[in-house]
Amino acid sequence: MAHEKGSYVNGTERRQRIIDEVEAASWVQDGMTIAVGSPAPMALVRQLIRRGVKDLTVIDSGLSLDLLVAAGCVRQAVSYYAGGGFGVPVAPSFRRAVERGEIVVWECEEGILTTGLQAAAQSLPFLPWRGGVGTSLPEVNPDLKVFSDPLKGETLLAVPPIKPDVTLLHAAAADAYGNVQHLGGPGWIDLFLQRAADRTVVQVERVIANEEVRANPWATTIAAVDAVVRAPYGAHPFYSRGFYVQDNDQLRMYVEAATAAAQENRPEALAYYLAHYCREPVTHGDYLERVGIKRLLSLYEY
Amino acid sequence: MAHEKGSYVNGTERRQRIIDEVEAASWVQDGMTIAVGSPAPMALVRQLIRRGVKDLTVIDSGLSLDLLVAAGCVRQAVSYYAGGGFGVPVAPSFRRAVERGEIVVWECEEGILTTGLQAAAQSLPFLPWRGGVGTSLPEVNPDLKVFSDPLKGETLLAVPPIKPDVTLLHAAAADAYGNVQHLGGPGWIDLFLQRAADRTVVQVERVIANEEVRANPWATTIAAVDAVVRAPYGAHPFYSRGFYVQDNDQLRMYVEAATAAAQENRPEALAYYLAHYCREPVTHGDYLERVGIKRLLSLYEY
Amino acid sequence: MGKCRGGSEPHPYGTTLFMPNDYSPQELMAVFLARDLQDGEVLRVGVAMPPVEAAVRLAHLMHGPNMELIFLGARMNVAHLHSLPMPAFGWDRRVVRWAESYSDTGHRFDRVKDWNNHVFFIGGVQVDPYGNTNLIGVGADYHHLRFRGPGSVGTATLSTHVGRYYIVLNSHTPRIFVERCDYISAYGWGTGGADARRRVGLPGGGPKYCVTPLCVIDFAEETKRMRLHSLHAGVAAADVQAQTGFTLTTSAPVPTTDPPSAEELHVLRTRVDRTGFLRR
Amino acid sequence: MGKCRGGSEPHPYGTTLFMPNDYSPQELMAVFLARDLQDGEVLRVGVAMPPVEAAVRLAHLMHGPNMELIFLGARMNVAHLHSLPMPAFGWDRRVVRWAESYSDTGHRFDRVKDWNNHVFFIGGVQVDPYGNTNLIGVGADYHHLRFRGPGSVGTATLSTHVGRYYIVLNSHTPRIFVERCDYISAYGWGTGGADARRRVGLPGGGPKYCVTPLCVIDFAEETKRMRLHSLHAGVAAADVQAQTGFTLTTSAPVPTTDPPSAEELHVLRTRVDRTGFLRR
Repeated sequence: MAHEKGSYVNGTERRQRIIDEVEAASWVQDGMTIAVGSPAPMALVRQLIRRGVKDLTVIDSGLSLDLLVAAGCVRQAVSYYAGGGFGVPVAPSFRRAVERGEIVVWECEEGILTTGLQAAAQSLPFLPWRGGVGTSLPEVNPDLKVFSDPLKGETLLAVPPIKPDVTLLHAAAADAYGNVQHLGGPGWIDLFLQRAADRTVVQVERVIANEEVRANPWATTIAAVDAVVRAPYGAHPFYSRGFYVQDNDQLRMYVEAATAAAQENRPEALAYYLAHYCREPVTHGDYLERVGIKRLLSLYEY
Repeated sequence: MAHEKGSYVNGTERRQRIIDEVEAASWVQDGMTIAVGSPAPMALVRQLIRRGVKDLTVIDSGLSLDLLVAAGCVRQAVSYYAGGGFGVPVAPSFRRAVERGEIVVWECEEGILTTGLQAAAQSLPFLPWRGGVGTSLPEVNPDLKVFSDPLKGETLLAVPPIKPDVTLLHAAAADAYGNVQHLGGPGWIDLFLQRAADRTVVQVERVIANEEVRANPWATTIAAVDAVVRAPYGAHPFYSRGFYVQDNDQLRMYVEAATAAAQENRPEALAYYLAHYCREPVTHGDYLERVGIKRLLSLYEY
Repeated sequence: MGKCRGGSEPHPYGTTLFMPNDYSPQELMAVFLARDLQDGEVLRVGVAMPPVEAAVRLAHLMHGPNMELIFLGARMNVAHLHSLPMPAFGWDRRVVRWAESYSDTGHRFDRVKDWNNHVFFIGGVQVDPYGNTNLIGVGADYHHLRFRGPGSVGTATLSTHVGRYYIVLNSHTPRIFVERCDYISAYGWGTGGADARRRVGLPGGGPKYCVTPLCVIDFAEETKRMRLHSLHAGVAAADVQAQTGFTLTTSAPVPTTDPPSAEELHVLRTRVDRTGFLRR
Repeated sequence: MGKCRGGSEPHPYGTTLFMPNDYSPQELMAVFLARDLQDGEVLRVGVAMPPVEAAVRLAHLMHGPNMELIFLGARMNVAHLHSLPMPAFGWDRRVVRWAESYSDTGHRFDRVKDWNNHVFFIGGVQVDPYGNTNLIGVGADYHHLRFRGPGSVGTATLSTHVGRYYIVLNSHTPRIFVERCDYISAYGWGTGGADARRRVGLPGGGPKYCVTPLCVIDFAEETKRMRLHSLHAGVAAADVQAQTGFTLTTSAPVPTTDPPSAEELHVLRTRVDRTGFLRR
């Protein structure tokens, strides 16, 4: 900000960081590396699918990863876990796409992934990790280099930085200035995903007053996030701690549809799911209308 | 725990972890490496001085480090900062002891120290850090080795594990099972000191009900600490966030006494301070009696 | 307690539903694991393993008042509760209501040096005679897998550092038990030998038992090769061998896996698995 | 604002106490630094630097509604408050009452990649012509120092990664400004040259200004050697050179450091330094 002698361009207000899900999703461009937190920020994920973003490298796990693969958004998956649930051990669209060579896996593991994210956050060209020594991981992922440590000569893996262009997260609450507060703990590796990323968007169940943040600053799990998206029920069909449990009916419907498409060459149900729940609703509100308020209210936690 | 077929040694209760400051201090033996948190857990520190523990390697900063040096407990200081305050830029006893070669400094810096603590906590033989490249730190501390990273060939420091035998901390509250909750944030690098240590003792202003912990599990900053010591006003003459501010009168008295001993060869006031406040009081309660309830109550935060 | 032997007489739990000889294989797996868990241990529970979900709860209630359970990043001791019901769906996030702290505060793996008393439970799409496990996939060519597995989860790190772990499988087939894993995602005893882990610098204690619906397998002291430890009631050694893709060492006669006691079944069915998840 | 020029006429702040020509060197240092801080920057404030304590508050109130201040691990934006009083004693922990979050949650240095818009302020017991600083001590033999310094604090890490930093000194003497530091605890511009930091792989932007009670010093573009930037009112270039242990580049005539405006003094004295800490 330029200023002249003894006078300032003053009086500007503190900048608010609330944007809508359509604008936030526009930060993601074809070919980028994105990270998707846990629970998955589905209001944002559905916008990516709706826009038909392509060739993403996606750091994600489970069924949100599977949905992005099913929708054709993914070129490479950085994943330590792609389980299916509902009796399906492997996420069906992911499994088929990998087996057919349609997507590439950057094979890793939770400790290795968080180590690489930490290296990115700390501007280091690598960080060492012991978990994975002795396994096939450095063979199937040549970016993981086995090396001898410079002090003791122990065998370790050198993990390169893993740096998302954009990280997308879901949380309970944030104020307008990007101070995020979770309920029931932040999801899994979300804080690593945020630290490592160039930019992070957090969608929240509630936007709260800045004074509410100041009343309990320790509860602020992420400070000064780049953008906040107001998205009540935004993690649906997944859970949001303190608000609702996951919608097993819709998830089972998805897993069955994706399994039919992947294993039985019956793509119709999956195509319907993608169209009805992801591509046709223009906004998150449109999506919620399709799910219906009665279904949503039935998902209260207790 | 041994058990026989179909029958268990059952019915034991969950073990409580509250001990007194005398027992806790007895965990520290001559020659050990200890870490002292921020604010310094003075009830425990004074017990170490009272017992005349010797030859410690002490990871600490500021005036609590200075007091331990003045009392003759220290052989080596692992310190990134030994300021004096009250117009004295360097802690006086520390300064004199180093200049005379009576104690050794393991020269480091905050980023390097936390990196070494992290290496210990993660069972790694080293961790890399960039801060310190280009400085004299690896020259004056040969344990810090300059090396080329195995992926990109960048120049970094290899920091060895720094592993306290015992870490001593002060916090606002803990339950009887060692769930610690701070107020106003945990001190500086305390969480690193705890993670790296073999054992950790936390002295607290209040012992709270386990139910109070469960009401806000995110506020639990350290889980399952090895021992909890009940020590109201236990950080005095330092502050305890949420309870009292530091006692500048007593600290100034100490700094002046230590300066007179170090710079002017007048050790009487320092000897009095050590005897009156550290060696003669048998328990923390005895110390508080000497300070006086009126003085203590005058230190309320607001 | 010592007085609960079950049998045909009326026992203290007031119903014959809990007869020790009336239990499912999954219940037996849960009870076997629960007995082997020690008070004071920290139990890290993953996903989609109902016998493990039950075992840690049962052990905590029966003899582990100082155990800590870690579910979904929430760390808890809930020995004071009467019941620890199994979740409706493996990973119901409401389990965090029991938390005393969270381990997923952005530094989940920052204290691996303290994992000596941590225990975890691993599955696999392939398991070899030395307890190496594969969650990556099946097929000689990594770039054209015949079966893509779910991925390594945190097993490479956990198996490296925990004091010991258990391989727990929901089925026992020659497709799972193979002479050689196509890929290893968690290193158990490598190519064998008591020093197999020390040789590659892994500090943790490695796999102790492999528990399946048919039997319990351990690892021979010298070779660390799989050995039949006990057979579940009604299962013959030949049955197990037929379902295993490599030769299992056996010391005849192989004992029968200790059945659940009446007390164990009572606690399991009334205070843990109240909806009969393990009996389906 | 643009209308607050001070001078002899009655000005909008209603008292002649805030005459722009009636200020202390420490106040001038604070105002100089405040003007150079940009809205949106994250300001990391250390200990025992009253002009810095004042500068960050002044900048935040006057033109930095999006600045973030980090005091003692507490991260805050307090532009909405009328006053940001200086603490009674440099490090009064009550400052955490302003926090919106804490950075000392056990991962203080986990986001150095985002420090490009972070600013910090460094002191030194020695400073050399290339802005390298020494907090370790004075004396050729490290094992027998003539003067043991306080230690490096976090300066090696901060100076490596922040977008830029300021060397701020409470006094200006030839003992501090030396041709060669006995030890370097924070690498500034090394042995000189615009690529001095890139050569050793340090991503941060290095020291921008050195501010003392006598003058402001910058670093010549090509050589990165210290150069007299401006002299505080009443100080001659020769005075500065006499107090500096090496030759300072000068471009005659050296300008005078811009004095505080009436508005700046007003805000500084009524809303920041209300007890006159900088005028003692």
